[in-house]
Amino acid sequence: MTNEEIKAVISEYSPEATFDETGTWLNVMIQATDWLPLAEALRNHSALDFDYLFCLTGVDWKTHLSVVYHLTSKKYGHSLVVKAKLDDRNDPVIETVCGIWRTAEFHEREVYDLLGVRFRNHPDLRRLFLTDDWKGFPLRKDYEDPINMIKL
Amino acid sequence: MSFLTNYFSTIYTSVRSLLKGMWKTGYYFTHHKEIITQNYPENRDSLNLPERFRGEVVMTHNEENEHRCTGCTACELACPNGTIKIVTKFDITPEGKKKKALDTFVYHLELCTMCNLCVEACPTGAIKMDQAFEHSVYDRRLLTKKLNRPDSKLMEGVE
Amino acid sequence: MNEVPLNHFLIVSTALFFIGVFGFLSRRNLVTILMSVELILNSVNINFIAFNEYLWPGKMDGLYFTLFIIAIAAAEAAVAIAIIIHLYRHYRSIDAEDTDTLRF
Amino acid sequence: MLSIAEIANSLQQWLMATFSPGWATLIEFVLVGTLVLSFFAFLGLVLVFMERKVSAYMQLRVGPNRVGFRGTAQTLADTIKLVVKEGLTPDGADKFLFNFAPFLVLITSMLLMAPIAFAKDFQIWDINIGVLYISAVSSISVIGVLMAGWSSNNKYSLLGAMRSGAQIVSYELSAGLAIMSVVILVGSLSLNDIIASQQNGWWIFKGHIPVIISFVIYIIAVTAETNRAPFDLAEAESELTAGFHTEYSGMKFALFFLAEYVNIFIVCAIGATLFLGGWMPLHIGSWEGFNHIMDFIPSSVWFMGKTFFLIFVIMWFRWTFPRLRIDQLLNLEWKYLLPISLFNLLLVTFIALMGWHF
Amino acid sequence: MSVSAMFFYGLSAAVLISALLAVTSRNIFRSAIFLLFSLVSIAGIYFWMDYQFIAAVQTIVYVGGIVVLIIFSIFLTQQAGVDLPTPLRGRLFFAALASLCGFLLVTLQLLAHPFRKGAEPAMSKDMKAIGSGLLSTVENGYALPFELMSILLLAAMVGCIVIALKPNTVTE
Amino acid sequence: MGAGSLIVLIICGIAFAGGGIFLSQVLAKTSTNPQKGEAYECGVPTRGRSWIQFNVGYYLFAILFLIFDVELVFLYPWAVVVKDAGWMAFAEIVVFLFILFLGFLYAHKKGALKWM
Amino acid sequence: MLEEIGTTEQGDLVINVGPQHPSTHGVLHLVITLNGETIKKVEPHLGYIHRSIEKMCESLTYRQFIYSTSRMDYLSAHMNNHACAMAVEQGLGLEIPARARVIRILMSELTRLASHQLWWGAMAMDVGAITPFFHAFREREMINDIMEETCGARLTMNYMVPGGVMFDLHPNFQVKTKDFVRFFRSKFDEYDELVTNNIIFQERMKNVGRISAEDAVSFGCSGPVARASGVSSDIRKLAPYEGYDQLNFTEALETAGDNYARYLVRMQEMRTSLSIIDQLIDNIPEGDFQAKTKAVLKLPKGEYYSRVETARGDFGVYIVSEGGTTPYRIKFRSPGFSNLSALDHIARGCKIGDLVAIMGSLDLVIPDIDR
Amino acid sequence: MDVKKPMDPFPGQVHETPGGGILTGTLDDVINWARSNSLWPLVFGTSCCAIEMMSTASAKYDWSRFGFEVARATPRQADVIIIAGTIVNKMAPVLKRLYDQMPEPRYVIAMGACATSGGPFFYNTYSVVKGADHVIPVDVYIAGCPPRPEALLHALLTLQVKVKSGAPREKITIGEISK
Ligand code: SF4
Ligand code: SF4
Ligand code: SF4
Repeated sequence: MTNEEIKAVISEYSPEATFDETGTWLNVMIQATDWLPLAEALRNHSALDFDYLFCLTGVDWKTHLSVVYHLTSKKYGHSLVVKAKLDDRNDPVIETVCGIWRTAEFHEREVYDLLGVRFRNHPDLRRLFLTDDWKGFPLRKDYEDPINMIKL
Repeated sequence: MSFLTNYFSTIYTSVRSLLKGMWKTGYYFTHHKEIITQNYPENRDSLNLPERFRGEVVMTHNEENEHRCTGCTACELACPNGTIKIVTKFDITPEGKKKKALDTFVYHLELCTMCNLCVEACPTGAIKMDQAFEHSVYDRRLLTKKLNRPDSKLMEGVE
Repeated sequence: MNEVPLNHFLIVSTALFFIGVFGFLSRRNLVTILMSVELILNSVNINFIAFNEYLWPGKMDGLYFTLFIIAIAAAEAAVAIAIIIHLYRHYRSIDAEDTDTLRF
Repeated sequence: MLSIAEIANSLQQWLMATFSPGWATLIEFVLVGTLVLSFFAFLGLVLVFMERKVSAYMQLRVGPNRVGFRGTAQTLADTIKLVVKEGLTPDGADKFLFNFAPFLVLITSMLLMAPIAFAKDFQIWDINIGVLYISAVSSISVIGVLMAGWSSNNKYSLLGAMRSGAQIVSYELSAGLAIMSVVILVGSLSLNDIIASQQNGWWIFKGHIPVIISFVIYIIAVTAETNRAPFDLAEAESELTAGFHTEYSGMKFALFFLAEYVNIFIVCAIGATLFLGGWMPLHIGSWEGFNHIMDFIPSSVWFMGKTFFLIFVIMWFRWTFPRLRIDQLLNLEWKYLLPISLFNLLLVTFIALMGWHF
Repeated sequence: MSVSAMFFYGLSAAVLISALLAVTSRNIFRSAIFLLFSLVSIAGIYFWMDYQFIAAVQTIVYVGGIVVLIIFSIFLTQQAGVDLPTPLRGRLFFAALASLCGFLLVTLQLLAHPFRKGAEPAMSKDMKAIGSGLLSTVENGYALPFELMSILLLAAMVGCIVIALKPNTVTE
Repeated sequence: MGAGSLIVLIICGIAFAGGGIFLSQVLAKTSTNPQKGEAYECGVPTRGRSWIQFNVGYYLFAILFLIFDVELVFLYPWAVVVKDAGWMAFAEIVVFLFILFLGFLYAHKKGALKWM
Repeated sequence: MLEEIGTTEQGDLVINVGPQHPSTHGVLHLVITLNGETIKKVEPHLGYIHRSIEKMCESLTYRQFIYSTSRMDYLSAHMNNHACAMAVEQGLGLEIPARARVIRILMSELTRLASHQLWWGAMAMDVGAITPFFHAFREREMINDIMEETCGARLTMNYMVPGGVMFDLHPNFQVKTKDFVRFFRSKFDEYDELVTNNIIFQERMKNVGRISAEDAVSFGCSGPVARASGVSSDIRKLAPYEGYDQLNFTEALETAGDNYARYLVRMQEMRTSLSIIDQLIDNIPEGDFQAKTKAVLKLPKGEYYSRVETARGDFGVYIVSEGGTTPYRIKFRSPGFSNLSALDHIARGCKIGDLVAIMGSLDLVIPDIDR
Repeated sequence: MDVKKPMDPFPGQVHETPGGGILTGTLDDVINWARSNSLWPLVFGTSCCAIEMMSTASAKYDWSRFGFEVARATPRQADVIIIAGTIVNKMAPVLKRLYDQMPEPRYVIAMGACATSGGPFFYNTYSVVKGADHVIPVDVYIAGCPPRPEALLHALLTLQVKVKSGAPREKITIGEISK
């Protein structure tokens, strides 16, 4: 499926989505609130069939956060990058996609651990890498840790 | 009946596969020329490490106790984990001008990852990787080294 | 061996028997009850052997009886343990008190 | 020819002549005790060293070669180290049983030494139920393992103990049945009688295929009974860290270690006695000259040679095979070894009754 | 007292003491271990009496089999580290009283009763004799019980399997 | 030597183990710290108690073992005499083993020999 | 930590495997719930080797950060470095010389071989056979020698740099590699005899730890784990890089999805790697081994993602650049992370011994998962 | 007994039994000899250095020549922890616990830059322990990332020298070595 066709389908499900085609793959920018229906569509739409979530991560943009999903379809071989924007830096919340791609469970825990994004309805949202009593989210740009972190 | 044939053929194939494995280990047990062990402490003198092997960073000095380091700190900047600290001083050149020069080249061997980036970055080729690897010590403070030798000078003509 | 009179054997076996009885009566745990039963059986065995040795040395019936008792004890223990495990699965307890409503 | 038996006899006579009977017996006991103890310790050292060298050569290595002459003092160093290492008891352990378990295991393997004929006429005690005695005593050692595993208050130990319990008791059956096939042919349980019956050939040669099958089953079963790889589930290192002796350290661990190796020695000695003729030299039918030469080799050498060959085979297993899983292990016993050995027993009986063996 | 007799009394003491510990110990695993000691000591007594075969059988069956099985069942059914609840005082008292009385009664009887020692010459108890006695079908032979044994064992085996496997088919 | 050797051996065993442990108690240096006595479980604290009920899948094997063990005990005297006793003994044991084998087959059929 | 109760249900045993355990291949901590010996649940606890490489890389320049990636999946150090170098080159729009490409492929395949050899030995060790481990290391040491001569290190080479490779090949490289390939080929039978055909090994591996193709995709599995379930996931085929598309090789695929299939896939991959080396070793183009680059690299604002096929699967580097000399955000997509997430699913209902075999067949490298 | 500088004379050569094969040395000498020649390592590797540790065990380098090959999986039976790899804050209590659970005498080798000082992860990381000696006392440090197998052997031999000398850890300080 070409990028144009994918775009068309996506626009159907979330009309506010914007697109960016400069990189290798088609990028879709959406708001966090639109994510779950779109995700379901991406997975289940027979022409899209994005069944393989190979990368899930978050980026702290200082003003807001975004969660980035790299998807590909094993059947058709096309790939897509979805960037969901989370405006509230203090309490970023987005819907989980554990039920759609099971690998998301661990990836989301990682993003929660390091960036503090809460995934709603996640079955087991705990710290993954860091100890349970860890304060703060280290991959945020404003993270300070004078004890553990020696600045060069 | 097929149950019985099955039963016995399973036994046969299993025993065969096991015997084959034993044959192999038995072969090695009796063929000592296959042993590849090197005797490390004895072969210490004949141990030839490849010349590119990176064991530690050293600074080359010639017979007059001169090195090529100008104290430009390019290596310090290139090093990914702050292994190198260059302490500079100001020398008075014969012309009476003040000139920045190397005072101490502090090298934290305990931090170094042998990545070769400092050597690549050095514009004058003052440092290189050495093959020494026997760095065991009882106290880690001994691993912090000063690379330029005492009273060494900058080589003539190196800028 | 001949310095030890038969009575001493019998006293030992009696003592063992009543230790078994004591355990049987005082314990509530089925496994310990089983252990007491084993003790009782063993005291009987000692008797058999002692009688065989002292009273009928020309025969070996005491020996055979002991042999068969041991075998039966083993069979009994096996079944008993099977029952205990089964009861445990039902009642989550092997207390004799809890399981006296023994239904199968 | 100076044989061990003669030395022992003359020593005994001398003792009897010099001391009063009571003292003589006591001194004899003390002598036997020291002998057994030193043999025990020596056996441990040698077998551990042998294991390390065997494994090394199979793995393209040279193994210990620097401590003492060609590494021979390596195990000595290990032993001394273990003796002077702190032996701690975990707080949560059942202290009495925890400390008692190594004793039990060690005493059992000591007791197993009694009926073994080390050389011609050289035996601690020729029990007339020899073989039965061996099975009886060796069944105690499983309790030692269960005790050690349970009293450590450690989950790994517990799992290891359970496994080893199930495993040892299962394999005792086929070991017993394999032994029995030789008993049938000989008609006696005494190890001396069994050796004597192999005067003109070892059972493994005389007894046709059924005895060979018994022999194979015996080797497999005792490998499992001594918790050796590929049946080392009780201490499966990659699964249960160290199995039932996870919590043991220092000397207590050393005792387990020692007992394991001595047990290997014992089962191999029994195997050699039953199937390979014990200290009997290799005799071939009517080759008088050959037989004569064979007789010239001391009987203790024959015995040790056979035993160590079997030990080597068991070590060979260990360094070749992957470990079985617990259910496969029990399957092997109950689905293959046990039915086969039952059937084999009937075959042996048949052969014995028909007089088909040589 | 000769050394030999001392062994007997030592072994008897071991039997009784460990049996007593086995029935009174509140740690059930230790109970099992004491039971083991008691049984082994009984085997020792047999050994001492030169009934080697029975001694070996005792060890094989009791130690190798029954005690192991008991230990397994302890693992399976018990919080093995937990001490058993103390038995009720009254119950304990009555049990002790009853057994003590019984013991005294029987002992008195025993001491009073004169046992006549058998006159026949002792028969050899080696394995051959035991074996032929066990297999002979004539008078005083035990062939029939021997065969019956197999039926008993079969019954026990079937029974165990039926009982122990039941929950698998019903619940769980 | 006679049965006395067993006593010697037992004493040897006790002496060996006891002597070794005693020696190590004397010679080994010790240290204490609060974590030392805890159970080792891969370097993290144990969860819950270690002495718990444990679903042993093997108890059926133990039961079967016990029964076969008894059978083995009966086989020993038989094995000693079978060569002299002749075909009669053979027949007896065939019957004996056959009956037991039935039980074995039953166990097999019921899946008792399968892992639980 | 929460004080949990040891038994969840009657007869259930909660047991820790790891962080220090011989078969977790590092410091994975698994909390497993057992019923008897049967596993009811496996809960991986990560982070015992979380070294915050991603955070660290945010303060390293584009030349510097590459070295830290060899410490993640240290068994595929070259491939990790390769992916990073490619991401940077992608940002710079750099065309790298043909010689450098070939060297990179050769090195990657050698690394894959070394990694698989180690896996083979460790796998055998996990199921209890110790000797194969030593045999595997014999071959691995040969590769290490080759690496050392050219790259200067045995394990963490830092050989790939943006624009090519750090040094030219050592003059001995071709001869030695050919020797090695010949030697290794002759040892394949031995591998089969010792392990593959061994009945105990087969019994331990077959029908254990099965994962279906759908689950493999859903769990994001990649590399041999996915391919053993029949999911084609070889990046060298799907998104060829560095000229893999000009090479003649097939993707190893199995369909059973069990331990044994994973084992066979890796064995097959070793053969594939050998054939790739065969194709290239005599045709190394002459020329530069490094493209000319500036001393200080600056990536234009944007996002770059590069993927390579490491020994464990699909390794991705996601760089967000704000135009500076250091990455703004960097994310490493490690194959082991996704493969691990399937562990609970795979291991339920198995025995403890199986768990060890499953972990061995998943070939986890924990620092790669934790980063 | 004076402590030799690790490099010269090379520690690997001292391997005779005390007293030239006859046990005439004092008890302490014998014990130290035994301890130094029977250092059983704990299987403890966290990351890359563990691979080099495996290489050291493998046939080519073969640490069994010195009797080190009895790698134990449980700290109860081990004598020396070879910290092969990075120690992070979450792992530190585990390491401490393992060390604590080892019976005396126990030794520690910090292998590689990470265990020595945090190495590559010294700066700008929030979760790495900057040197294992912050957690447990360390006897021998090896630099390198990763150190060659020979370097590990060298470290073990260096440790042997130390054990043989019988000097406790506290005594071997920087001052005494340089003397
Ligand atoms: S080799 Fe690397 S780590 Fe070491 S000093 Fe040079 S740049 Fe720094
Ligand atoms: S070593 Fe080279 S790069 Fe470093 S300060 Fe000296 S001249 Fe500059
Ligand atoms: S020192 Fe280097 S090789 Fe060793 S663990 Fe640390 S990063 Fe890895």
